[in-house]
Amino acid sequence: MSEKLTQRKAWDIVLDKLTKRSLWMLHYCTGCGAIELPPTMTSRYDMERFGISAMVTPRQADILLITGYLSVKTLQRVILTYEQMQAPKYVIGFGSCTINGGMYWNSYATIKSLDQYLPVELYIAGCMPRPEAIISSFTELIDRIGRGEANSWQDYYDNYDFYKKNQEHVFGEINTYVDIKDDKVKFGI
Amino acid sequence: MSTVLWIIFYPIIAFAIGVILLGYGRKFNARVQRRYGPPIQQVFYDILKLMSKRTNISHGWMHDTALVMLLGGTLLTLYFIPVPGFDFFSGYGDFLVVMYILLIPSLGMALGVGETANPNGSIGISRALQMLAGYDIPFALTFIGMAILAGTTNFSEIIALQQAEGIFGWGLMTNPFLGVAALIALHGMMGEKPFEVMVAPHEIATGPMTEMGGKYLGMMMIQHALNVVIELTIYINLFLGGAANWASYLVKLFVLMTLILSVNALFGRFRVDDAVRFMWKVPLVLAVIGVLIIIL
Amino acid sequence: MINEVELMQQFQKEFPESQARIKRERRIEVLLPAGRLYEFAVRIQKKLNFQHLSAISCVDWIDDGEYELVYHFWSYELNVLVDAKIRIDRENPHFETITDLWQPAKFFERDIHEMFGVVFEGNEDLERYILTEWKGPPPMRKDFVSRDFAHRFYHYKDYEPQWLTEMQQHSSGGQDE
Amino acid sequence: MLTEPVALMLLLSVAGVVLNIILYRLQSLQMIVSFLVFAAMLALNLQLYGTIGETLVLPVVVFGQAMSFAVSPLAFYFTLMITSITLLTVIFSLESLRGKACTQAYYLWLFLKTFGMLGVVFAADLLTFFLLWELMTWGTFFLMQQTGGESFSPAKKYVVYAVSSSMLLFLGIALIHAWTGSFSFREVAAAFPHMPEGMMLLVVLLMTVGFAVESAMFPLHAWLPESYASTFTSLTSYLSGISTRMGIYGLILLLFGFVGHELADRFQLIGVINLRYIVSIFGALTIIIPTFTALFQHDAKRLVTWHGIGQGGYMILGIFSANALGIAGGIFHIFNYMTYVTLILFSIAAVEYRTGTSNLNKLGGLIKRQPVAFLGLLFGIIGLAGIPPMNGFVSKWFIYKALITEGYPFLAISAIIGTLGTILSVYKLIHNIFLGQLQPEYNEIKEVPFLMQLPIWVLMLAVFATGVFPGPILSLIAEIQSSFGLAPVPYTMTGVDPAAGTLDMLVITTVFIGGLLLAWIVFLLGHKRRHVSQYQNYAAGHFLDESIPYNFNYNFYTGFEHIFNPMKKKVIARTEVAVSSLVEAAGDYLRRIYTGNLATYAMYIMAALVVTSLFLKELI
Repeated sequence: MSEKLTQRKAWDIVLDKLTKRSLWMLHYCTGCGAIELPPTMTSRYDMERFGISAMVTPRQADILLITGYLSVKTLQRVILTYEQMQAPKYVIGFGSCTINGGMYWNSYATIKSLDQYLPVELYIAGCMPRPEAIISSFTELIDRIGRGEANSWQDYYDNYDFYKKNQEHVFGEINTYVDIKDDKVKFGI
Repeated sequence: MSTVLWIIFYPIIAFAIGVILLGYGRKFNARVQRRYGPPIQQVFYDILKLMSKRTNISHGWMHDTALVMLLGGTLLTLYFIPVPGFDFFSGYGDFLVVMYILLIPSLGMALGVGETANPNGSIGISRALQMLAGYDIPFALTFIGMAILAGTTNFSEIIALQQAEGIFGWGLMTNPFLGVAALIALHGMMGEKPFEVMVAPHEIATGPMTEMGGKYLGMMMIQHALNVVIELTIYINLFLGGAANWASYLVKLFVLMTLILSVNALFGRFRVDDAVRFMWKVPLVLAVIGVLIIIL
Repeated sequence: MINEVELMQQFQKEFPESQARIKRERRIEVLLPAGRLYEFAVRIQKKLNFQHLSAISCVDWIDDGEYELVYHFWSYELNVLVDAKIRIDRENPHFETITDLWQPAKFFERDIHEMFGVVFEGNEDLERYILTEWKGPPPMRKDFVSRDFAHRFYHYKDYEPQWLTEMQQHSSGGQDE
Repeated sequence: MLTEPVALMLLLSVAGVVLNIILYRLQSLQMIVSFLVFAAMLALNLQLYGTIGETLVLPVVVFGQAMSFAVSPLAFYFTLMITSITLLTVIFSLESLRGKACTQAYYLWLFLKTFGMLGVVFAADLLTFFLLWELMTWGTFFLMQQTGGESFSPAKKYVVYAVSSSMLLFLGIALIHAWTGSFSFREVAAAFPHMPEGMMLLVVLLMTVGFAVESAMFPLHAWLPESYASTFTSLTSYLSGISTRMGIYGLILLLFGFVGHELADRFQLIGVINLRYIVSIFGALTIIIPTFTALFQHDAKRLVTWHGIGQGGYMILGIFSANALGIAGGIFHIFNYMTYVTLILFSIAAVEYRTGTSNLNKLGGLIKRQPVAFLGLLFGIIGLAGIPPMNGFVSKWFIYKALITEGYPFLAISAIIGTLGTILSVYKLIHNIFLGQLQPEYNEIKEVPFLMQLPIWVLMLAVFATGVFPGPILSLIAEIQSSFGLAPVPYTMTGVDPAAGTLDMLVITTVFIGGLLLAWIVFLLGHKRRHVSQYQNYAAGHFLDESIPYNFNYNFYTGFEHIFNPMKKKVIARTEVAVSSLVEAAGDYLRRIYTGNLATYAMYIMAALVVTSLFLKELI
């Protein structure tokens, strides 16, 4: 993750303290971890206490939760969805499959570590981590945003070539109609 | 001078009330589902986060102007509805005007969502307009009934008439048929379940909001907060005898909101044509009976 | 209602060069020479009314240098499963299609083509549909070792020791309580 | 006598017809000549402002009545609309018809139609009125069948309706002449109240049905959508803009000129229900049923022509409400309707000029290529739906206010149902044409040339200006009302004067603009935004590109399809078929009279002589 600390004005500090309380999550449940999310949302663990609720489309989401292994085919869709999200956006790798391949470590079709292709903010270890682990990761993310350190998304804009090279190495050229380099200039990130 | 102050600060007050009402709504839903639920000011956090998004995408100049038209139309409607202490503008436009300027935001949103070129959005808008045709007919009929009863279409005069006889002068008391019909129609207008056909996350990916991100969604949520206040105030002015002071106004707002939320928390979602059929059966029949009582 | 034994004898009679045996109740296994399969399939579908082709699977006998194609036929009336097994060459695997008899065969053959590389003449749509971005050899062949390929192709993180200890301190559970 | 504007205008339109016959083949010359003549007519028309009662009597004498023309405020109001809309249509078609097939006689029939309409409006006696009414219907017929082919059969259907309606009118006029002995409006109006009860009711019914056919009131509206939609779109806009409103002119003339409100109330059928209420019920049905049929149309032009019928209902409701506000609203709605429906149809014509089709299922995303046409359609549909700050809202507000103060809740609710139906169908119109994904085949189209944009800009300005400042038009209407002896509408420059009701369009518009500015500031509070291509869109993880049609156009209101399908029984189409088959059977039966041998003919003559001799005494 890039350690570049943006120089933060007073207003940004206050803003981070307030906006950390509202995070909307889009969980990309191709893997097996999605089954852990209903208990996190419902009455026993209730993640809505922290202002986190599930959203349907990438345009509205801040968190992209990759629950489980990603095959080469689904990685394309994940990257399309990630690029359609609005910055600041946070990728949370859920389960050991996203960390280093998990139980599919020797498979020819699944990707082994997610952060080669997307800037990952947080990992939740565990082969299907329990809701307590998910809630603790959310609180960790909230604290990071509060401190203004959760800026892994800038890394995608800064060294996009590294990510692009890895992506093309795995599945060749795709056209998501999103021009990251041009966005970086236009939005001044 | 006080009107100028009202003109400047009234939208902010109405926005604050709307945000608290929506936050209260989410807390209410959570508690019905035996969850702890988000803090009351959660909606404020959401809007702030949306407005402070670093990157925003738009699908064309109409997408932006439509959002401005959406919020502008709602602010226009806000000024034309009398509230205790501020009914300066209702001298220039009666509730017929209000009924029509209520359509500007929905037309604005419809144009903006159409511009985003996403079929989910277009399906959402087509459902929203069908639902509009559904609930607006009984709602308008209750308006007309009240206007014929009061002999005028000016809001402040209708309120004055109702407040003259105290509790029993309320629209709801004098003709319960119109009151109940308007309540059901109001429920449809607020887009609460079972009439929440427009924003159907499971079926059409939050309908119109599919392609709205960042500050666009923020503006839509600001408009939604203001819209809740507007719709409840219209009902209060016509059927709960307006409000003499702000305390009774806020109490009426919360009681009405709780009534609607309690129904919302328990129901699933109707299909579009079933919702419209329901709206043209139960509230329309009640409204027709109410109007017949008034004319004959 | 004929039972499995009579069925097996019928196969034995009509296809003398095949060995038919009953694996267990309601399961018959027939070993056929490759050329006679289509004839067998027509016979079993039209005369014995086995309407259901539940699957075509392929077994890679790397030592014999052959692929074994197993056709699983099922009959609703007789409630019997017949496995017709044939052997084809492994280096240049070719076989005829049976999509004209059963529609689902189109996908079974397409799948075997993708995973094992068997070319079915007559099946016009053998295009890849699972591993759309795969450039390598058919992956289910035994001579393709997935682990070596994965290590060559993908990037792995190596576990740094202090990363593990840092996780333990941070996580609330774990041994140190 | 021939130098008065009225005579000059009639003379010019006849000259236009003659000139166009001479220049039959030379299209460009025809264009220039027609443009100049129509511009001159508009200039002449403007001179007419304020002059009343000036009559022009032509030496032609028929039945002892010279063909006379007069100017009245109502006449000025209608001719202003006729000449302005014709000029705009000609300007529009200068460009849109360049090089199109079968347009040689386009301007010829346009002049014939204008001559007919001006004559009808300026007529000062029933005879000229009827003669020029006939000429007008023939002008409409020729305009309708311009494109030949499939546009001929609806035009034929129009002729059947129009001829039957003029026969009814003629019968009415004959009865009036039989009673009052003269045709001129003044004597007829004076003698009308003394007419015996039964005869007056018959005359009124005949003439109301006659005019109802022309103004496409509910049961007699079936001819309009097909015939208007199948000709050139610029002509559709001309016809639906002004041609249908001649029927309304007739109704106004009949109701206020001859019958007057008190008489209309005297026809008490069942105690409460009087003639006015029945016609209003038909007006209400005219609003609801066509608007909801418009909802399911797949062709833009048919959708708008169906709305033409619906909006006619508002005018009828307004005129037949015995309330100053309502009448003013009805008459004002004629002007408003003309402005925004021609605006909508010109925008559709602009789209059709570039894409070649107006089928709603095939278009989409054209806002990226034709923004001016989009703005025109947007202003038009806001007017058509009657949403402030456009002018459609003001006249609708008048009509609602009148219906509520008069205590007709169900008429008011039918008008609101009509508005809701309009909102749904106009959104479908603008969404299917301009919003959504741009189809690859329309990638290269450009904006329409300036000459076609000019009418769109002019009409947009008119729709917005008369919406915010309805004063001038309302002053014209107040003149009309006082000329018929009715209470004039209490208007102010920007709305209604506070005593009669609370409406001030200027305040509403300024607050709206203020709200827009505030919303724009909130919009700027957020960070920068970027325009993105239409293929960067949420499709549940799917990759979008040109080859994927990603539009929701077909069957736009599925919910309503389920509700309304059982109700669509095509009752009117079936009655038409029944009537036409009846006529054929009767014709076939009568044909047998001509048996061909002389003996039967001699016998027929003898029988006729005997019958006439029996009744000879009574006839003399």
